[in-house]
Amino acid sequence: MTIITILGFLLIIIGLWGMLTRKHLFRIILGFSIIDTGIHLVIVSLGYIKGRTAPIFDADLSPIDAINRIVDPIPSALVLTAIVIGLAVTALMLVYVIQMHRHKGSLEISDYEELKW
Amino acid sequence: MILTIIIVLGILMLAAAFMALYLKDLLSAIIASGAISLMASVIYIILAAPDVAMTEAAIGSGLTTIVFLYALHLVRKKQEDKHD
Amino acid sequence: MIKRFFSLIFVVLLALVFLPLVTEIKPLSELGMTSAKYAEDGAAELGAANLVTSVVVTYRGLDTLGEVTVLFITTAGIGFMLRRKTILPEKKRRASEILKSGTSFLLPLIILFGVYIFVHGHLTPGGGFQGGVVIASAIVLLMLSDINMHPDHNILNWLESLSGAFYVIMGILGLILAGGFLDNRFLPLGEFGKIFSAGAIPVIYSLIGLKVGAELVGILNKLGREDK
Amino acid sequence: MEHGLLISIIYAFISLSVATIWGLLLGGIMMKVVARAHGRFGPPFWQPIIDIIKNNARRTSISHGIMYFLGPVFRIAGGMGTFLFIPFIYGSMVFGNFSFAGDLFLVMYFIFFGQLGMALGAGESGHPYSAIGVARGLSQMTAFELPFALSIISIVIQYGTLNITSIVAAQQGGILHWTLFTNPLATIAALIALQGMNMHNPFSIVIAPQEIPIGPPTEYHSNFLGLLQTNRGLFNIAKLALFMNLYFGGATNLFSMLIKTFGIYMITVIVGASFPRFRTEQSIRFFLGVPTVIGILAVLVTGYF
Amino acid sequence: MVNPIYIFVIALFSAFLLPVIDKLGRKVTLGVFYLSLTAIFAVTLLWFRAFGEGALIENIFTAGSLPPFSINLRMGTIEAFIMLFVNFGALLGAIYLYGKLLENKVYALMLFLTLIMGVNGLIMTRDIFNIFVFLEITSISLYALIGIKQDARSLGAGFKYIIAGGLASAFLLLGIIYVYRITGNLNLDLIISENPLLLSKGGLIALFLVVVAFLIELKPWPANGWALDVYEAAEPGISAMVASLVAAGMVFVFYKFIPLLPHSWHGMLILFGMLTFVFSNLTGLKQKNARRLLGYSSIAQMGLLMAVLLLVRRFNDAMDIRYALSDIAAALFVNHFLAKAGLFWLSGIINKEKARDWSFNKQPVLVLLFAVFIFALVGLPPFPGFWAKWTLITKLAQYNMIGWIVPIIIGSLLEAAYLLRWFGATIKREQTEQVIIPRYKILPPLLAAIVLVIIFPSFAPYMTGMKTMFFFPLLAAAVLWLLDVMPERMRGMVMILILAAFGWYIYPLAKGIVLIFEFMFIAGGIVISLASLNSARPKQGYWEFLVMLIMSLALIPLAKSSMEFFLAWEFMTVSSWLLILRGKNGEKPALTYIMFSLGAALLILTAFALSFAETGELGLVLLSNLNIYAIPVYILLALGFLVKAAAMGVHIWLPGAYSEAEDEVTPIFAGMMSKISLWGFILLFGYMGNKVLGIFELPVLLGWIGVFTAFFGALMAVFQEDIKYLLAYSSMSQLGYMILSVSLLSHLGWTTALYMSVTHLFFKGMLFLAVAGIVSRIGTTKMYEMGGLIKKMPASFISVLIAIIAVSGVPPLSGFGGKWLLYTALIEKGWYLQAGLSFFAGAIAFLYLFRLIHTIFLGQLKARFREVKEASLWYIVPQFIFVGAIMAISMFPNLILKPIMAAVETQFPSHVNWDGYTVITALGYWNGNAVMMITMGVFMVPLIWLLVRVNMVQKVEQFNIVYAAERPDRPETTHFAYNFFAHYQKAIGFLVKEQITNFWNSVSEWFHSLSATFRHIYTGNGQTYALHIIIYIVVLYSLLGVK
Repeated sequence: MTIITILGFLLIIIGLWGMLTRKHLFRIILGFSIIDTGIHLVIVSLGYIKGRTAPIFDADLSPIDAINRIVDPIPSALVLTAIVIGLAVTALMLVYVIQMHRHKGSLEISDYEELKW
Repeated sequence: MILTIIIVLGILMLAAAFMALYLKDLLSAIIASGAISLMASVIYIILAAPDVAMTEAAIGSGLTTIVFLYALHLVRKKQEDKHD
Repeated sequence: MIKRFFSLIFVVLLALVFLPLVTEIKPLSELGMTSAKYAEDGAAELGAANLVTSVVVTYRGLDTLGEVTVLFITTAGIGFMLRRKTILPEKKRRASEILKSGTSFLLPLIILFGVYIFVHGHLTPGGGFQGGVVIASAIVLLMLSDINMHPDHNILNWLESLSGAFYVIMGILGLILAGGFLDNRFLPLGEFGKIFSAGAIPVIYSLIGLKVGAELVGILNKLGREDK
Repeated sequence: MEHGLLISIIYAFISLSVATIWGLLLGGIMMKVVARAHGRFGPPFWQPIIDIIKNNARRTSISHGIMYFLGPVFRIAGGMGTFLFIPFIYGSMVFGNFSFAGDLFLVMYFIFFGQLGMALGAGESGHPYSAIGVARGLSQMTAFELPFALSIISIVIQYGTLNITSIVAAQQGGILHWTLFTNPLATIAALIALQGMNMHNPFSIVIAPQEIPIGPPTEYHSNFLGLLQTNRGLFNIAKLALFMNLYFGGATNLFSMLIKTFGIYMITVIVGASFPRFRTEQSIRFFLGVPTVIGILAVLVTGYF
Repeated sequence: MVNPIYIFVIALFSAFLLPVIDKLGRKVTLGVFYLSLTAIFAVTLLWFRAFGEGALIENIFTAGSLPPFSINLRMGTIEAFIMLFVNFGALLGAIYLYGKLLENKVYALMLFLTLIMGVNGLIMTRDIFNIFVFLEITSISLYALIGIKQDARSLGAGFKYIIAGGLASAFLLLGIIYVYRITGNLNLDLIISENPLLLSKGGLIALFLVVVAFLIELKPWPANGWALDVYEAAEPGISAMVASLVAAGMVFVFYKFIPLLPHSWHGMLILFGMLTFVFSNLTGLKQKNARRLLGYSSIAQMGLLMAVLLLVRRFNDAMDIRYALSDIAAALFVNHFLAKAGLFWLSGIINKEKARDWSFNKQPVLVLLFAVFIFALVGLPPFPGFWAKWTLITKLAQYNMIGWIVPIIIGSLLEAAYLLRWFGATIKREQTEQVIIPRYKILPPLLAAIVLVIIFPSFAPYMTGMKTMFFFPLLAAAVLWLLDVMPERMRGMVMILILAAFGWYIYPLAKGIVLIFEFMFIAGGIVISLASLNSARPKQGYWEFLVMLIMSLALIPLAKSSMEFFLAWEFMTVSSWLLILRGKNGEKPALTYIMFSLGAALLILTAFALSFAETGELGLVLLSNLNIYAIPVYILLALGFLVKAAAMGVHIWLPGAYSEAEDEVTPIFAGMMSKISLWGFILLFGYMGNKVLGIFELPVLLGWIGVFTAFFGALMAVFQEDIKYLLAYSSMSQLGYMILSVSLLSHLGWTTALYMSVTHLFFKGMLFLAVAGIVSRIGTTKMYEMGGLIKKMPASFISVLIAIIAVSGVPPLSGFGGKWLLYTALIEKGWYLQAGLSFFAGAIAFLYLFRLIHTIFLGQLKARFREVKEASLWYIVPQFIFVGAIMAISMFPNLILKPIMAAVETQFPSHVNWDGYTVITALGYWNGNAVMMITMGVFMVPLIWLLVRVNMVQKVEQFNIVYAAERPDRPETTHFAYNFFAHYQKAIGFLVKEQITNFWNSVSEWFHSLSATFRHIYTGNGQTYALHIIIYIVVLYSLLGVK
């Protein structure tokens, strides 16, 4: 349904806004994870067809008439990978923040500006 | 019926998103972001994508929050050593 | 201050960029070209009940291989970045009573549930990743409850490396014996809906489950140690 | 060359001696006129000849080096060469000189030959005044060469040839055919340039008789000075002959040559006598101002109308 | 053939097992690591060889089903070519990082392997989501690898990189999912075939998101602050990988998406690419940090490569895309790949933060490597970059996209500026401490340089079909470089032998005017380089550059095609620039020289490109039948040659270049190199004759420029205190005469030009050789410090005397011939005012010539030069060869006039006739022989007169002068030399008050300030960079007019 796609895009916008304006490093990473969740929502919502069930064959869903009874499996397959990649990136960013904090002792993005021009 | 659940969940998620960004205390901000993932996995159930729901629940709300908390712990630990 | 103002303007403009995506594209009415084919003869070809799993493991097997590599790199990266000599945390206050007894009761259940998920990956929703994460959360619960208990480092390593290596071997077997790299048909498809069906999918998925579980425990283990 | 080599050398020798004597006499007359202008009698008009004889009769002389020794040789060679390349008297065998070897440009550039030699010799002497004199002389020379070159160019455009004899031929037949009348602008520019060439008063800073002892030739004496003085006479006549041929219709016989050269020389002498002395930069600025404009006008007039 | 999947298998298999193998010790792990990298490289090599033998494109399927339903990889010629370099670079990078990999934990090895796998995957996969996964693998392993160097700067840079990378992949993911939603499948080839589906509103936006994600990964100009920080702060080995491997992967992925892009977008994307190229190079001007400078350069090259990939799409309507693409983009890619990786490795070895602290001129290996990489990047001849720029500009002109040539020229000039400035400064800086080079660290740059040099033959011949003769300069230089072990003088002899053999080789090829130029270059070159044999001190690189210069000069007149001309021209520019750089404080003049020369070279290149556009071939002879582009080509070529001839206005490089170069080299510059511009004009007028622009004819304009150059050159020479500056301005003024006479376009005019150029070679060669001799004895080039040397150095005096008589044009000697021909030609043509001004310039020439000879030889001898000896024979002999030549020409002018007149006859009908020795023209006549005889005669008479009484002459020593009866004590007070023409300065000194130099300085100042303003957009804050990315996306979206 499009309502969920809209919800997804709103989450992306909020995450982006948080990432662009909040100074604290943790908040930036939180913004990132919100963007990721938003994107995953959009992806899955695009695969959904009204009034259809999950693409898993069992007793009452035989493979023969599956074509007009199941939801699109590919988006959920892609999202699986996307979620784990999202986790990977978030974990790495957190480690970077830990190391930066260990070296510079500050958690403000504006303190890491010695590389410029 | 489903539509009302979705709308309610949607509003909750947006609220949680704002809380995650603007709450003073970091710990509760992280919890808020975990909540967003939880509600998102409920929506995935509605969208007939059980695999994704499980993954989102496990990784999104579970693991990401744990990693965040550990990171917070490590950073807090360092700050206390410095102050005292 | 003006940076905040600029951010506001351009985030709104970006939203406008996304607007047509939402308005122009109507919700899906029937399956696309590829998913229609998957729906028709996905089950027949690969014999897996869970269509998503068959897509994830075989049809788009290279993605999942990439996916596992991503997780593998993250563990390596975190281990690499936090490579300071870390000391074991000194005795802090012992875990609360409830946690300890709860863990002793819940632990086997969670592990059993995790194993169930990735063994039945091709039949019921869930699979390697979800199963691995559940097992990892079980181990974390154990670590929290019993502070001085730490998963032995090289068991994790061996587990991780071997499962990764076997996964690649599975791929090569698919290439040599069956149609292409990561093809699951080099093992008999077995009876549809049963545990030993869908060729190599369950084997691959359990290998992934073990690997993901080991990796996530590794990540949490490295994060958990305080450094000097 | 119609007649043999030996004969032409003898002829050249004759015309050279005539020119030198006449040049020296002109120098003496000039000294007489200036003296009269200053209200005194001045030396006899053959005084330059006496000087030369006196200088050459000296028993001792010193030399600062080879170039110093060769300076006067260059100088007199320049004078003689310039003279020999100009047909002295139109139509006469004896005074035809060697004008077959080169045309107007050769003569113009041969003037530099003498200047260069003199400069080198003076430089070798090591005397600072001679070097300063040379610097002044060369600067002035470049300045007055510009109007002179422009007038020469306008004449070449007018007569369409560089051959001096044909230019003189074109001016025969009455006074009105002289370049003075057919191309007055060029003649005026040339005459102003002549004032600089002869280093008469407004532009006499180079030798600067009163100020420092006689500019470049400061260190010269005895027979070196003798050579220089003979050259002053000869070189003077060479220039006058050139001007006579180009602007005043050349000379068909010896007598008209004497009158014309005397007349031209007297213009510069009279102008010189009544002027104070310019500093070098003033003279440079002067030459690059009005005379050059006249020269350019002359070229434009003859060239494009 | 080996299935390319094994690349992934090897990489992953060893990556997974490395932690376990590490238990057996790090040496074993490293063994496995290098083994797997070599295996990957071997697989790619096999494939490349197969494609070499004509194998067809291979599609590799996975998961046993056909593409849309499974992921497929493709292995084509282009993929194999790029993967060959990626894996070769990976192997070298791994060797370079050996030290780091040894001491760090095993994770670094695994990360490196996955990085390589990611890049290979990016290149091969045809599935869009798979591209996203491999992109993530590459980026995440890079994020981690940047963490090798644990300090605040590299962590900050890494974090900014993750933010930007994360944003880019977020947009990519969104784009991919919407492309899938619209086209129904994820396979790139199928999507390309069903393109119309994407043209709907939503489809375009989805495509836009995907493309903009790749653009951000390609580090576009305004939004690439994060990339610069990574290049600056990360470990050099890793930055090398980022700059070469990862960039290669990203560019190729962008190339894969180009067929999808609607044509309306191409223009805008090319513009953005060009903007990145120009502005990154512009900001590079102000860079102090070495690696950040390299970062700017690699971003610029990526921008150019992206623009070229799009431009090349438009070329292909006429030609097979393979040909068009393969030589431009491939050459640019290879050039950038190897050079940039090499430079980053070098920066790792030298390990100095500031570009100013780089100094290693005592270590030839490092110097050579640095030179190879910088020259490749700047696009100088023997390297692929040169061919790429040449083909690119010619193709651009051919498809009349002339507008795009301008940014390419500006960008490459800016890049040349800061790279060559850096090179010059590094080479000239005295080396203080030895740079320790670990064995494994020097190997990768060495291999990269070797491949860079070897690879060019594979591009050159089949593209241009040139005669191999045009590579002789390089060959000769290499031969001489190899003979480094021989003593200096021996190498000098060998060089002269090579020159003679080369001269003999090209003799049959040259006819008419070309023969005269060949005579000047080869004969002049041999005689002048005799003087360089004087000292036995080792001269690093001297002979190589000298032989390269002379041979390239000799080759230019022989060039038949514009390609050959331009190649020889560039060889000449490079070798002359290097010779200037060798001068004691030659750094600054060398930079001005190279900037002007490269500017001129690019003007000429554009002109040839336009002519190629109209005629379709490269032949020089076709210049004559141009009509559409006739005027622009004419003007561009004329401008290029004017800059080379140091005409008024573009002359500021000349004095510095001639005087700072070594004394033995300046005669070659003044005597021969300046004549090449004369040959250019002869070529130009010969083929294109007279062109009219608006109201005035171009040759007349050139004539005026020539006259003004002559006049101002002479005027500036008068006020110089340094001999070499004086002679430099003098040769500039002489060249002005030649330009004037060649632009007369008449038989007499050209004869004058050629006559003057030959005689100018003789006397200018003599003058500079004499000066070299004097300076080698005296040590200073300041004229007022000398004086009275006639007594000590008589031979030099004689040759200088003969020279100044010849230069000033005083009759007996050959100079007068030149002046006479000039004036007759000018007046015949009707250029009267030019004649007047050139006469005035000739007179001024007299001033500085006398000043030269007076201040050095005449006047008072200084005390410290009392026991100075005559200049060494090596200097005197060539001078007296020239003296002999001048005397011969003065005695028998038709020795040289006849051949010149015959040669010029081919171009213009001659109406000059001969009568024995007299040259008779319509205007006047001149009999050189007779003039000489008469002058000799006239000179002998007074000489005999003086010699008769010579015994009475008594020689006196120095201070015996008429000095108001006192004895001057010190020579300094009585030697009048300083500010010799003070009054001249007061009179018309205002004419030469440095206006032109100030103008050019303000131009360079303007560029620097512009660069300073533009670099301030990189504030260093990670969030601002993220904002820049969002702004970039929104702006690109609106500009592309995605409807």
